[in-house]
Order: sequence, then C-alpha cells, then structure tokens
Amino acid sequence: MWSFFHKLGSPPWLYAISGKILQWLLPVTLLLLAVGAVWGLLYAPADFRQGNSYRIIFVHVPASVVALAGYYVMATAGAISLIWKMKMADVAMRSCAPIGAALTFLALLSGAVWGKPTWGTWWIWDARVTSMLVLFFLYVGVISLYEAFDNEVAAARACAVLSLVGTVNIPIIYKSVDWWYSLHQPASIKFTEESSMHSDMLAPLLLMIVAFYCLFICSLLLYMRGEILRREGTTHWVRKLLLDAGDAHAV
Amino acid sequence: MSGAPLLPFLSACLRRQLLLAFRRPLEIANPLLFFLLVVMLFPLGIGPDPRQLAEFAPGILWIVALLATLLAAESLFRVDFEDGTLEQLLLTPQPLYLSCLSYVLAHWLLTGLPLTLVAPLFAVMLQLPPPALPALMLSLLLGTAVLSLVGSIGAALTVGLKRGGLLISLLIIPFYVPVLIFGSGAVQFAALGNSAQPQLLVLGGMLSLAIALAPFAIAAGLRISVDAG
Amino acid sequence: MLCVEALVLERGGRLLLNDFSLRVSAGQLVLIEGDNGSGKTSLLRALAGLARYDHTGSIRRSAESLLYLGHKSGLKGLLTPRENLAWYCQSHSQSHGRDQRNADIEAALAAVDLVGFEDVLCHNLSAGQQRRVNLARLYLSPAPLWLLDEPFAAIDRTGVVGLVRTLVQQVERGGAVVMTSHQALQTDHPITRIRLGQA
Amino acid sequence: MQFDSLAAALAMNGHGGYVWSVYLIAALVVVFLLLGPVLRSRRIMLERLGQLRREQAAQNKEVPLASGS
Repeated sequence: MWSFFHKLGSPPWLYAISGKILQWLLPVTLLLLAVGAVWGLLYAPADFRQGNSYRIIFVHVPASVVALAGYYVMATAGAISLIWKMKMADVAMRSCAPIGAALTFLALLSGAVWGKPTWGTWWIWDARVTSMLVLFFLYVGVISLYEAFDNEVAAARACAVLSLVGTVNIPIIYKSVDWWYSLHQPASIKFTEESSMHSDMLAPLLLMIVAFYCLFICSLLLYMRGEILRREGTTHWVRKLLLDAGDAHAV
Repeated sequence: MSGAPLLPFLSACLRRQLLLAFRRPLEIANPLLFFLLVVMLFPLGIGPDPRQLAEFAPGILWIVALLATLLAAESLFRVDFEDGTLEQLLLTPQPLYLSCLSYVLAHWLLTGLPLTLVAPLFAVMLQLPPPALPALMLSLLLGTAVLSLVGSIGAALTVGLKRGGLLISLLIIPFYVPVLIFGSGAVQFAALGNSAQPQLLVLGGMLSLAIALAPFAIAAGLRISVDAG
Repeated sequence: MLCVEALVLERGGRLLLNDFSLRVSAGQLVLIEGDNGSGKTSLLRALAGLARYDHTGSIRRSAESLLYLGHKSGLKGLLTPRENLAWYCQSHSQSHGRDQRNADIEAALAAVDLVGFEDVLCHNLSAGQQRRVNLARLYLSPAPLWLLDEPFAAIDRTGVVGLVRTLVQQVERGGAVVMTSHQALQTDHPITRIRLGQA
Repeated sequence: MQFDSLAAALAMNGHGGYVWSVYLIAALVVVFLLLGPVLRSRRIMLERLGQLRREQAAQNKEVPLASGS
C-alpha cells in the first residue's frame, strides 16, 4: 500500500501509467458518451409533462454531479498535498479546477436553456441552478487564487486550504439553498424527480453519469500529463522522453 | 520552556488589537458610515415607497452588513503583514489558533457589534416592522461573527498578494451565502410575525462550527502568506 | 542547537544554495557573508522556519524558541516602544509579573539609549530609533538562538560596539547567534564565517 | 426510436432547438476538456524540445572548438 502511494508521488511513473490508462479509457469514454447521447436523444421515452425538453437532463444532471464530485477530488488532492507535501497531488489539484469549472459552466448553461421551455424564462433561481452558480464561483475562486501567487508551492498550499474550507461549506451551502428555495417557491415542476423516474429514462441517465465520470478522469489525466511535463521539464527523464519522441517524429 | 497561560495571552492579544484600533478612532466609524451610505442608496434606487422598502428591508440590511464586514476584513492582517509583526507572531511559542481567534474577535467587536447596535436605526429608516427588530439584532449578532471568521480566512490567504483587492470578495462571498440566507430569513420570518428561533439556532450552529474550524484555516493561510511574501 | 543538512534553496526560480550544510552549537557566533542577492535573507528566513516552500533538505532546531530580526521592523507604529516591547514579552511567555516586566523593558530601552522615548508613538521616531527599539528585544529575549538579519543597519558606531558586546554575552552564556552584516564585526570572540557564493 | 423521421427528431415537438443546442454545447465542452490539455501538453513539449535542440546544437559547436585549442 505504502509503496503504491510512494509510486503515485513519482512523476515518471505517473506519466507512464496515465498514458497506459488513457489508451483504453479514452475510447471507452467517447463510446459511452456517444451511446448515452443517442439513447437519451432518440430512444428514451418522452416525459409526460415536459415532453421532449426533459432530454436536457442527460447532460445537465451528469455535468452537475461530476462538477460537484470534482470539487471533492480537488479538495482531497489538496489535503494530500498539505499533509504529505506530495507534488503530484498539487498537480492533480491544479488540474481539477479548470475541468470542474467547465463542467459547472455546462450545467449552468444547460439549466438555463432548460428553463426556457419549462418556465418560459432563461434564468430561474431554482435551488439546483443557484447552488451550481455558487459552485462555479468556488472553482473560479480557486483558479484566481492560484494565479495570484508568484510562488507555485505557496499557490498550491493556499488553494488546498481554500478548497478544504470549501468542502466543509458546500454541504451547508447546498442545504441552505434548498431551504431558501422551498421557502420562496413551492416547486411546481422540479427538474428531477428521481423517485418517480421511469427506468427507461433512468438507465440512459446513469449511463451518462458514468460517461461523465470517465470524461472527468480522462481530462484530469491529460491535464496532469501536461502539468508534469511543464514542472519536470529540466529533469533527465523528460529530456529523454522528448528527444526520443522528437526523433521518432523526425523519422 | 513552558508557554504562557493561554487565557492571559488571549486577553493581552485582544487588548493590543483594541488599543491599536482606538489609536485610529475614525477608522472604527468607517464600516458604520459605509452601512449608512449603502442603506441610503436603496431608497434612491428602488423608490421611496414604504411598503416596498419594508419588503426588501431584511435583505438590504443583511447584504449591506455582509459587504461592510467583508470590506473591513480585507485589511485585517495587511498592516501587520507589512510592518513585520505578523512574522514575529508566527515565531512566538503561542498557539496560533488563539492569536487568530483574538484577531477575529477584535475585528468583530469593532465591526459586527457596532453594526448590530446601530442596525435598528437603519431598520426604522427602511420601514422594517418593529416586531422584527429583536430578530434582526440577534441574527446580526450571531451572523456577523460567522462573517468575520470566514472573511478572515480570505484575508489571511490574500494578505501577501499585491493584487488582493477584489480577489477576497471572489473567494469569500460564496461562503457567505448560507449566513445571508438564514440571517435575512430570520428577519423575514419575524417580520411576518413568526418565530425566528429555528433560523437563529442554525446561525448559532454555523457560529460554533466556524469558531472551531476557521482559526485553523486562518493560521494556515497566514503561514502561507508570510512564506510567500 | 541548529542542524542544517543538504539544504537546496531556490528563490524565484533561481538556485541560491545547493547542498548546503551547517551545524551551529551553543557558544557559536556565526557570520554569514555574501553579496547582495546571494541568499542571506532567504537562508535566515528558512532557518527561522518562516519560509518552508522554496527549500528542500532538513533544518532541525533543538531550541524551542528563537529570536529573529528581519528587514521588517516588527513594530507597530501606533504603539509606543514600551507597549511594543511589552507585547513582545507577553507573546514570548515570560510569566513573571507586570512590575518585573516593566523594569526589564526600562532597562532594555536604556541599553539602546532610548531613555525619554518610552512613551512616544513609534511612527514618530526616526528610522534609527525604531531600529533600536527593535534591537531592545535582544535584552529581553530568553531565546537561546538568535537569527539576526543586518542588525547593524541604521545604527551608529558606538551603538554597534554595544551591540557586539551584547552578542558576545549571549554567546558566552551558552546561546548561539547566526547573523548577516555588511559591516566588519570587531571582537576578540572567535567568529565562524560562512561565505555564500554563486551556487 | 421515439421519432418517426429525422425531421421529427430535429424538431422534438418544438423543443428541438433547446435540446439540440444543449447537446451541441456539451459536445463542445467535451472537445475542450479532451483537446485543450492535449494541445497544452503539445505546446509545452515543443517548447522544451526546441530548447533541448538548441542546447545540443550549442554543445556540438563547442566540442570542436575545445579540441582545436
């Protein structure tokens, strides 16, 4: 166990293993996304109340779920970086933020577009959308804090502290936004009524959630590889890797 | 070598902060003046209709209190960082948790508490129904303490940055959301004639959590900032 | 008292120290020399434990408390010298009573030639006087390890002589001093000199 | 298949514009998430490779000079 953990901290090992994982995970992700999208768009039955507009759920919910999970991945990486001072955890944390922000953005946008046919307006202060907006700002905060520091190690530590504060806060924020929404707007149509969802709709939704998780992992690994190369640019193994790749390219 | 007894250290730290603040008495009034100014802007912006003002009053009062606390928190550690007292503080054998707590406590005594005390005045100006006043004061009393604690985390993380300014708002305002919801919720409930006890209890819970955890985050933030500066 | 091994120090992407080792024991007066930008300040900050991110290697201190004087004064301009020093004593765990503390502070201020300025706000003092208030800590500190960054800056000749005597006393009673200085250090006490060059 | 024709699938009883645009945006985000980091790594690799090549060239030039002197 400890040796595995130790290996995780080694850039060359991580670079090599992530390459191997991506080789098969990337096609699997794309396949899952394609199958899920086609299933959701064309084969899942229409909702009896919302008609076809509900098909946005197959993008909106997976994006929201994975965006939220991404924050916890980021905070976990941050905690590891604070406790064990592991450089690769810094790399992972740094890479999570833009992915999470992009997914949150997608969730917000799809929520807004969904609002138009459902409520007749582009923006509704629904509990889920509002929480997503807060989450978006949490991600943007981490990214801007990282950029504001000159010293990269200090930046990573500061962001780790911030994301840990965020992890304590997110459940409180979500609960209070839920309470606030139930107070002001007794929901007539909720976006999602998981309990009453037909299994024909649930299956593609679950598939899409899995696909988005895979997408997150792929993107994270790809970002981390770039970040590793940038940081380890002067080391022997990167020199060798680059020169080999360069030679192969030239031939 | 043993550390000084903790309580005297806490009180010495607090006394020093307050003494420093009272050497610049005008600065204590700044958050209050800010509060008054922004409260004045609302009737100008949304019209003087008393009914409308009364409806918006809980939200307005809470948002302005929130911004006033945030603006004051931004400079909480700035002078100490620049004159080097912060790095000396990190070198003392005292637990940093207590030092941070005393900084925040002083900050709250100088912003949150006065805001709470003058809030009824502004509430009357905004036509808030009188039965809501106790809830307003209690919610501000508890809520501004949470705001000070959480805001100080942002202040600690950004104190060494040259371009801190707006960044702290971006970092901290999302964390202020629950306090705002329950704070203004308490006042709204009371204004409608209901008991605001549940919301006040939630605010109390948030305060306990913040007292327990925030000083650690502040301490970590200060160490990082001194290190990078 | 202080043990540094395999220290690699970087600042702003520049390598300042490579595989630096240092062992300071009780009774040693260590003078760190080097040109501007050779990393003296960064090294002292790292030794004090204030900078932990730009170095790798091990720094171990056996002493619990230390005294660090850096470029920043560490004084509050809005407090008087007496108040500043009282805070210093309180935060550094002297548990003797208030009267004793006041007497100590009086003595320390007298030692740095600031009698009559005890109750003037620090921001009304000149740069040299502020520096001396800062140095008054040397007379109040119980810490065995002193880390001093340019303690003689803005101090006149007679002041320097007195200061050097204080440093030697500290070393002779079993403490240790690690310092940087642009001025020559004139004393009979043996000095360990360490020159930082281009790594 | 829920729809009789391609036109019906595109129209989705009037909701087609919303649904398809969301899926289009999602596709763009997926492309951004996968292609973005790849392009970034590529740029970093090329920069570093150019640097290495220059260093090598400089070394190759130095060697004959050193042996000649």
